[in-house]
Amino acid sequence: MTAFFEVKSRDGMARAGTFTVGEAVSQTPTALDVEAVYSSLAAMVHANVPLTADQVFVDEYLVQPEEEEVRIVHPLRGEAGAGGCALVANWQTMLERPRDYVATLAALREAVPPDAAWYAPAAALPSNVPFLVYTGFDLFDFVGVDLMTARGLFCTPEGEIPVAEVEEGTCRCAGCEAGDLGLHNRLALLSACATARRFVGKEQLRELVEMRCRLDANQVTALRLIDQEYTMAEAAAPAARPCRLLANAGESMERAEVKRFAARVVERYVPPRDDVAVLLPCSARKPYSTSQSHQKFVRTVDGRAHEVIITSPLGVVPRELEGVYPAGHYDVPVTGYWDREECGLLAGFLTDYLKAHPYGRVIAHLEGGALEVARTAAAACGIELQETVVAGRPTAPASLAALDEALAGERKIRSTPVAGMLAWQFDEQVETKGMQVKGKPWRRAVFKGKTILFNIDPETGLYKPTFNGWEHLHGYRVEIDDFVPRGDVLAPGVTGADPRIRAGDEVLVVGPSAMATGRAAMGAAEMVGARRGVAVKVRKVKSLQHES
Amino acid sequence: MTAFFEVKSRDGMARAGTFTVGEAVSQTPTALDVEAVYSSLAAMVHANVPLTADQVFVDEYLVQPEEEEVRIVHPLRGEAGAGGCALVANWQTMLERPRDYVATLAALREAVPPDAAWYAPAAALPSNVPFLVYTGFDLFDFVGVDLMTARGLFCTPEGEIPVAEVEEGTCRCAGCEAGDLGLHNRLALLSACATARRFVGKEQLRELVEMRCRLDANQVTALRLIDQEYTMAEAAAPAARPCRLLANAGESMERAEVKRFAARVVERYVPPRDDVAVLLPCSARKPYSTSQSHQKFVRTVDGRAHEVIITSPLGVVPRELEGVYPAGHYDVPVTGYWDREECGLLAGFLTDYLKAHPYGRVIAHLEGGALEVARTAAAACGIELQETVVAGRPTAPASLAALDEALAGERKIRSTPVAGMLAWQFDEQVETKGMQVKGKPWRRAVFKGKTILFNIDPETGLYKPTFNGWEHLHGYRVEIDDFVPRGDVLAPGVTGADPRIRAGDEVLVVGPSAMATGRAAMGAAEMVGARRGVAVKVRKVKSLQHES
Amino acid sequence: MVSMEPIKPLAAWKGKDRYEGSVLDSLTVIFKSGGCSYRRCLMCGYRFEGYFGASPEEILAQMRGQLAWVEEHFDLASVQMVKIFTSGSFLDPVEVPPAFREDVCRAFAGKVVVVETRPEYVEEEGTAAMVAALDTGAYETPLHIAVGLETTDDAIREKSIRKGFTFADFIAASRRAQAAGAGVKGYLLLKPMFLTEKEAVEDMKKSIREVTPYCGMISMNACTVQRGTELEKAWKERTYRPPYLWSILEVLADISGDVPVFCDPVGGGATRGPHNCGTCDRELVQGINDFALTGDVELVRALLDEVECGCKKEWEYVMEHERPWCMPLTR
Amino acid sequence: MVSMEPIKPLAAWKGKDRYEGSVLDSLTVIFKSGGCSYRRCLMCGYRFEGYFGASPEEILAQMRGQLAWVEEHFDLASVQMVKIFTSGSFLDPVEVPPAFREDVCRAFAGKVVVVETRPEYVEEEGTAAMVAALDTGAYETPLHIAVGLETTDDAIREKSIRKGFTFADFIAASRRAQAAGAGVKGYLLLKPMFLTEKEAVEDMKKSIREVTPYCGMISMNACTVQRGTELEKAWKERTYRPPYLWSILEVLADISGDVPVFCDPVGGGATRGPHNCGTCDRELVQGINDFALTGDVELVRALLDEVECGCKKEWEYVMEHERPWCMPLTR
Repeated sequence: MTAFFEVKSRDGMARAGTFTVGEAVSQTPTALDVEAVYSSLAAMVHANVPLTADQVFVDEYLVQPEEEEVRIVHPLRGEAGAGGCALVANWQTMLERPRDYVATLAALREAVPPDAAWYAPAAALPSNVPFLVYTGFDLFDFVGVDLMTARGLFCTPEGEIPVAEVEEGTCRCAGCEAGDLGLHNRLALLSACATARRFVGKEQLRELVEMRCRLDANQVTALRLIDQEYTMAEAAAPAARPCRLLANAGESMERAEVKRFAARVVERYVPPRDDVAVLLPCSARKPYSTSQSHQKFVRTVDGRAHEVIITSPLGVVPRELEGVYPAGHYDVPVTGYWDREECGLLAGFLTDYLKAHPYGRVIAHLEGGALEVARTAAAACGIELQETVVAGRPTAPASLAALDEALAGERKIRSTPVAGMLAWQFDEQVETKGMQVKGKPWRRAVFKGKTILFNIDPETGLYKPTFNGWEHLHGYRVEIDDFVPRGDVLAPGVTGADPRIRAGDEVLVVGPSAMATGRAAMGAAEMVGARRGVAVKVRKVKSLQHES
Repeated sequence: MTAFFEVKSRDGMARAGTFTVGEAVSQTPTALDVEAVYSSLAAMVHANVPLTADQVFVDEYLVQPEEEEVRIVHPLRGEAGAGGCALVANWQTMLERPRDYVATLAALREAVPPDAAWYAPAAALPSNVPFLVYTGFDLFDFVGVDLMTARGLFCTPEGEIPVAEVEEGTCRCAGCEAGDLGLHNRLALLSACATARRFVGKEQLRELVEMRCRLDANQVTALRLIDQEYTMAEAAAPAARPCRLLANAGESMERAEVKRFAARVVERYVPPRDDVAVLLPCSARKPYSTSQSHQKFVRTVDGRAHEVIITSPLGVVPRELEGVYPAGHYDVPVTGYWDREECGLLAGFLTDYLKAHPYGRVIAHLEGGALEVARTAAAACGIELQETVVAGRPTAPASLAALDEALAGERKIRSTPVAGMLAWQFDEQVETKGMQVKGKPWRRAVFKGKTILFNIDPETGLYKPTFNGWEHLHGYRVEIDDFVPRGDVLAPGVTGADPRIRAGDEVLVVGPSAMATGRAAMGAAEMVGARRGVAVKVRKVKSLQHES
Repeated sequence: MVSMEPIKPLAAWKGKDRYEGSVLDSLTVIFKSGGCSYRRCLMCGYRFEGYFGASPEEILAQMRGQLAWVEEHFDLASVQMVKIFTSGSFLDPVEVPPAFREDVCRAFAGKVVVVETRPEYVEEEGTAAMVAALDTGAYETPLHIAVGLETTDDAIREKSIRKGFTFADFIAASRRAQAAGAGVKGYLLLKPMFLTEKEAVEDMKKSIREVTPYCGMISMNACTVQRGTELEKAWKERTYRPPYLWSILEVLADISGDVPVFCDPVGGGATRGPHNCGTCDRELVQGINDFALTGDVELVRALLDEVECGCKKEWEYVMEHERPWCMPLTR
Repeated sequence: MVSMEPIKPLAAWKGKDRYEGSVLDSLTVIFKSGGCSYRRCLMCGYRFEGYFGASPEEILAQMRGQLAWVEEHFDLASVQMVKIFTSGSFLDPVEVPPAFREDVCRAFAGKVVVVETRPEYVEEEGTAAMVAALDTGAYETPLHIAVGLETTDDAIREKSIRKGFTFADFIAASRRAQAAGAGVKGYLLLKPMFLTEKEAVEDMKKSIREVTPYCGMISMNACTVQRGTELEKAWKERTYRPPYLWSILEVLADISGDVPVFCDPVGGGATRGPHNCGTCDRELVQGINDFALTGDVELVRALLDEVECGCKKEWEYVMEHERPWCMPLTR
């Protein structure tokens, strides 16, 4: 049967999409009877090739099913057909081997084109399907749950339990109502898939997985190892999310977005002044400057120092970046205690920052864990820290007075956030003289004179360059063939892309016949490698066609 | 209506039991229509007393429903009737205030007798009920979910979502099949209660909560704060569990059982020799000495040093204690990385240990995080560490040879684990000369001559004293009235208990007419305070009755 | 005599008020006074406003200055009604020097004047003097004494408001005022602390019925959360939720009889004021304001019956299921 | 001549074997030899056993010492059958010096002797000499040549075992042996690597059918995971699961025809050997052992049909649904 897969949205490595078989459209990720879709799979005999097989064995023995729409892929042999299904054979053997799971996944992501539906056979259970989805799988089958049925095990999101241990009334699904364990198990899997889809849709699958992994040491290990594979994780992490980043687990500190933010603050961003910095505590309210405490800080500092917020999990947030994702979009459980790992990571971020951006003076208007972090970083950098908080209360009048006094005589500089934001977002030092931020809170923009250069996305804080704005920037280009886009730019039309582009980034589409402003729907590698799907959501098109 | 509550089993602060109303027996924790049980509740008017009210207000305005079986309790006024229901009025107002939640809970646990069913009105949702159960609540109602129904919200374990965002097929419960959101929400709550019950039954509710808290910063915060309330948490933590301790989250390090194990190793335990200690790495297999690596270590050490295992999350496990819960019963995700908080806590444990038990020499046969921990602790104690692992591989022949060489000339001492175990378990230094461990792995016992003093529980590793064994011990007594127990000892018969007793501890029951060996079914405070329930599961009874 | 330099009062604004079937242009003035002598009410945000510790002469001078400011800033000729508040009781001679009453009567003679006070300060002689000073024949009852009874239920008034007087005190004061020729206006409070939504609504309905015989006008205030109050502490601790706008409609729709009931939903739609879900708040606040000028109960009933909003079911659920031992159910 | 000091062989044990309708007392000896010349089989645990690098004389002396040990430790008079293995091929002259064959024939003349070898070492002349040396008239066929064919499917044999010869090679060897008057015993391997449970069972059924014309005896070995093998690596990587005991029963129950099929479920019930769930393993292993002595297929069918265990449904599921691209489904 001919089946057709289309990615509709992304959340890190995870995708939501549709898998169409004839008339039937399934929302992915989902479980279905894949053998019914690709009947030639059932006809394969003596064709086993383990994921751990070597190149010689793979070359000799990896055979393909008759139907070309489905391809068996292997870390040593990618080949997935466009529109079809990449069958990662024997993936279920990886579930208890987290180190191999992650290493093999990384190899597969290099080898397998991004536009096929990734199918993990015999692997999915309600207890692991969020994790499988998190690692990029779109399709599952009922083999795992049916096997549990054969074993008399009752599937739940928390694991598989002997059906005898299940109290009546635990589940009131159609299967349980009918006393049909097999139906219960299949419905439980479909329900788990639906939950995963919902979280992919909200772009909060990471949060779901940080929850759902928790009863399985293998999932926890794999989650941690994936975070260590920063290149793979970062390439998939979007520029921004439409939701809060809930940093509710230790692992949240290791999210690619957190590390990327910290890396950009060190590597891309340049502070607007280098004479004096004030390190400030964060606030629950975001952006910080809307909080009562920060209004006091801003009034006290009064432009006489560069304001830099020390926060967990992001580390260092210069005032200019406080509105951009994820600086303006995270929540943490507040116990008042920063643990040693937290302090250690954050001190590392701050050390890197202070080494990359040396200031004449650094004032720590901090207390508690943040002060510890600042002291550790200052010691690592060999700089002297001036502390201005009295009795551990940064907003107390005595503390504010000490801060005011510490800043006596410093130069007042009123700078806009534009240069900092452009450096952070586009990796470029732009001459911003004459650029000004104006507009109501929900419709702010960067003007030069009367010309709008950058609209500021009120949700994400990202700058959205107009054609005029792009004239100040040189990167983040997507190159297309010789056509004028009507609507969005599709992946096949893309001939090249700045490798720094991530899903959600603002990009300038350039081709022989047209330019367009827009937002990347996929990362650079994917838009170059994919043969289908929207690459750039176009905002405005400018035709460059000459009269012929 | 007359309702009757009985606790059947415990898991930390959580309990599983039965709530009997007339003929109907409900397994708790559960949700039911509490107003239908206690009709006088609905008749209360103008009777609100917030949990934050002060003593004057409480004294003046706290009124009780007509039915005496249900009592409204308050942190400033306990009073719960035996067999009945302790209604913690307005508990739902605490859900978003984790600091007050924990402080109020601690106050309530001091004020409210343990034998009533704890009822949290209007609070339970599928997303928070595991946490409510974890904090000791037994009864819930449908007010919370019905309110969500009124709001058009669909309840899931991951939170409440607008019903419009719920894809068809997400849930196939009787409510969803009938298009009845209200029924779905109620069934979802009952199902969440059943899941919580199941984990209480397995004594793994902590693990469930470490999972299920994860999407709610308030639950995460409260969980962490409860762990900081060590006195409350430790009093409820059992001596041993029938399951593995899954240390899959950062919070697992903070479990009362982990801290208690570490505290006992420092405060109760005394090493069998003080000349030389070898610090060894842990193994995935438990007890460690059954692993291949430890068989090599044991052969190499050959009795020439005291073997002490450095492990996460427990810290320090002297060889003699390797079989006892939780040393022989924990699992962790293995990434090879010990984070700074882990290293910091463990180094603290080891520092305390080495200060309490100074050795002439300390050899660190360790690598990685464990070696870091040992170095930190050695530095804190001002002792010199001799390191014997070559190239980071403790089981490599070169490493074993170095260890062997380091121990050359040390005295061989063959000591039994008995003294160490008795000190750890019963807080007592016992003269163990002549005591020997014998028997098959699944039926080992401590003999003196032909007399069995302690049977060793093959599941938990705890020592179970016989009457002969108790003659060597002075604590862990439960005092009873003047009767001869037939079957188990019930709480009303208990007149006193060693305050160190925890649920699951081995105890000696003593009274004017009888002695009995047995295992505590509840902690000391509860067996003294409760008016119902089994206090001690009796193994053997000895009547002391004189001929009259 | 001390200076008469104009001083801005705590607040002063013009508006419209329904009075005996027609709509009058009104002026509301909140004078800063010597401060409330009682100041124990749980929800009162003005407890610490006032020239505490000042001499009667100083207070008088300050208040005269405020009156001068009012005369300077408003065209009093266009005003038919004046509503006078202090942070306590206008008729408390310690709080408001009696000489100031005369100034006020002089300034506002010929208009309908409403002054607010606790009942213990209403005495017949002084009231009669004010009536006489105000009366130009323009209105049958030129003076109305407004008293914050809040509820006719003495137990609720004591527990939830800590008001310190009884309904009987109010009735007695009402009789004294009427004997002096003044009208009486009763202030009632919808949803003080410690009441469920339904208890609050029922208390209000009952209070309106019970107070009617003793009042010419009734003003229902929906409780709002003011800074620095006990109520604010409760609200922050999530043990208090202001009333739903639906509850205001429910009360107003229940009105029968001849005494006019007013309701100005101050802070309506804000989280600290009476509010619904945020979607329907504007429309309902507007309707309640319209009612204040028209007294059209049918309008209120139409809003209650016909406005469709998701939060109405929530309100209905809360009305039915909130209990003293599980409240508030919502925020 | 070198020393004849007795040396313990790799293993030697007594047992019972069914042979032509009756049960013989048998002796099994595994001699340490010069070592397998081929040693590429994926599941073989003996690949590195042997006196590698020793001279033929040394090998001969060592093996004679082992034979002396056997003669010293067993009452050979009570033994009717001797089964001889090396870590390779008994008939490989490099591995086992031909002179040792003569010693063996002398020692075991008058008994039924089975020697294992790869097919390329079976040649008619030498075999006939051994037959002659063993023959005392006690048994019609005193010598049986056992060959590890493993499967009749050349593709499976190459991919899954890497055995390095073909079914045709086996047939040819079989013909040579028979021409020399020896019997032929075929070893078949149930579930080598890379086969699903069902592929393995079907391959075994087919192999038994196909090999029958060329064998007097068939021995089915259920695959076990031996240390240091490629198979062990796969097993640890969870890409290999040994066969279910149910699968052994399934194959045995399918037997028809006259050639006796034996199966000794070595390691049965262990995770490294053929196993079920742990609950029913003992009973089934016992049944399979009983079958080896009785050849009673009905017994096997009864076990397969009548033993109730939770894992039978699992096995049935695995048989039906395991695929080359999702295997193994269980551990």
